[in-house]
Amino acid sequence: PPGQPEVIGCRSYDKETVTCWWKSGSDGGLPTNYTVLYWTERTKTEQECPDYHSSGPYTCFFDKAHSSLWMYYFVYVKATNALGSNVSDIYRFEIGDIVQTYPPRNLTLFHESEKSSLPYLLVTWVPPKKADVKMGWITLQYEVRLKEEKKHVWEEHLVDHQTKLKVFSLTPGEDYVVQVRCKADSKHWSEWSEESYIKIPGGPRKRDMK
Amino acid sequence: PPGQPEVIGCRSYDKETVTCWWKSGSDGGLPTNYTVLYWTERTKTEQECPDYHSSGPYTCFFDKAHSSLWMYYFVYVKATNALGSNVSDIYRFEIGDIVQTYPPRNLTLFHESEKSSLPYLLVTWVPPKKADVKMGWITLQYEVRLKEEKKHVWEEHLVDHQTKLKVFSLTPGEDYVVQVRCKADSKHWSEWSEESYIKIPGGPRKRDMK
Amino acid sequence: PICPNGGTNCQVPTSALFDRAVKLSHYIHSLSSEMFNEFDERFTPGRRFLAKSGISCHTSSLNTPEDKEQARQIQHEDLLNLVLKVLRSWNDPLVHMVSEVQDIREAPDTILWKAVEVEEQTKRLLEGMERIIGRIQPGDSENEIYSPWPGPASIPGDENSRLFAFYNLLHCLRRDSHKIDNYLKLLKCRLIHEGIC
Repeated sequence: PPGQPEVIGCRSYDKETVTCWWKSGSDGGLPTNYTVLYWTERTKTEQECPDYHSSGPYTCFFDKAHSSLWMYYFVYVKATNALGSNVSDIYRFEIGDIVQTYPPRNLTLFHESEKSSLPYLLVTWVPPKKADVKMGWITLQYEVRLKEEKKHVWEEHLVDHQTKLKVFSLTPGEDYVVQVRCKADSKHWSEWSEESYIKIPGGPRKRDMK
Repeated sequence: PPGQPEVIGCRSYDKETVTCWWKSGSDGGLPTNYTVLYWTERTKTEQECPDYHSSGPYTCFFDKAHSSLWMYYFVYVKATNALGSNVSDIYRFEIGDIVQTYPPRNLTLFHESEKSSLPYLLVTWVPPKKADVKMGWITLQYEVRLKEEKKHVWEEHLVDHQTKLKVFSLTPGEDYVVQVRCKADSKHWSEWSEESYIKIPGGPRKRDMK
Repeated sequence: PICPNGGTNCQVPTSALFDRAVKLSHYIHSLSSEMFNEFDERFTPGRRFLAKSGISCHTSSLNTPEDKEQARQIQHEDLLNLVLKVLRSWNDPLVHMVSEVQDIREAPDTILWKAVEVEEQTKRLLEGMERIIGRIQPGDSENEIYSPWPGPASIPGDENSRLFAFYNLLHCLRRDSHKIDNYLKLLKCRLIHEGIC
């Protein structure tokens, strides 16, 4: 019979819909059919995955109509071929546990040295797409990291709910790379945003360089 | 006859009682008598203001016994003197729509630079008097604003239900002024609290100052 | 499967159920207020809607607490069931509201989008309330009576009476959604935070 398939994990980008990923076991070269099945805390009867396609191959997508805020989901994969069938372990989740948003967007850097007694780097960003922050549905916490391009150690800063940060005392004349990520309802960090770069003005003039 | 009096407005500080303010029209120098009258959506019959004094002159106070949510009140003032009488326009309200609490109290500031990779200002406060937050009858949203004393632009932070806020990226060496206000059930903001001041430690060492 | 609470009967924590219910009720009420204010600004001037026979809500027969003292004295089971009844009473009117607003020529687009959103979120909140009640007082509240909606009280063909009926519905939705939001916040404090929020 086919090797044991596996539900790799499930994730909600917006605390409203859910995507699960799965993978097949060894199929011994035989044509094998895979079915994703689930039940919930309330409807004990088993149902088939409502949408195998929207999230790409080897996925199952639960849209708003099929996902609930109020109960646990139990998901597993069944592999069947001419020699028999095999089932994965059951993956259990409730939507609150699997919220992991997309990264924040529009990361912009601005070096301010006129308007302030102390020059600083102003880092700003906007919440990730699909994270309905205005309704308070998802509360986000942000973390910014930056380092000099040529160095390896990141400087990381947790900034609660703010969508901007002033960083003081950066080395004039150096190139910096900056990223930001966010955590929804203190569960899972998003991926880091794209990198942004800036050169901090000032620093030793070329002639002085030994 | 007397000039037309006016109901200026009505406000509930606690979502339980109501105060209305009114003013007289011109009385032509004649002794004029003012009566505040009201009816409600339920009790169609007109009644006189239950308490002209508790909230001060030219007011009408509806205590808990005379206040009920989710019901329209219709209030007007009648001025009468020897030459005749005149009535104000009718002021209509539901208590839920006129909730505007007192400002938050005990605003305290603490600059924290040890505990976290990035120094921050910890702002804390307590809910306004008369607002029964404990029982959940009123839920408050807060807004903190701060600025460098010498500047004009405020930086604002919305805070949901907590009574503290960490503010990052303040300019070392600068003096800041901070205020907080609150809103019940997303209706009307209270006035701003009293100002609090703090000097952020650090800043350019005297030697570097040009 | 082993559940976070160790057993095999996985359940979303009641505190999380209440958190989500309160966020939903707050959102539904703020949308309902916005819809009412937008409609009030657009259609009421000059129409003296309120001078008419006055406001009447199909849920007024439900004996809901009208002030803090009454709310404090009511048992939480009764208050939970009241919230459920009020929510159920709004199933049909919300369906009507969404179709009706599309026929009101000058209704701003924002009212339509909000009506659809309120209908959807109210269904979700109703599902949540059934979970919460099922958790707190297991017993069948399926066939609880609620306040059936008599349908739009407007005279066919009379535009003004139709607008007044819609105004009345929006007003009642704003009022009832505020009640639901209030009661849920009270219940959350009482049941989850032992009365000290």
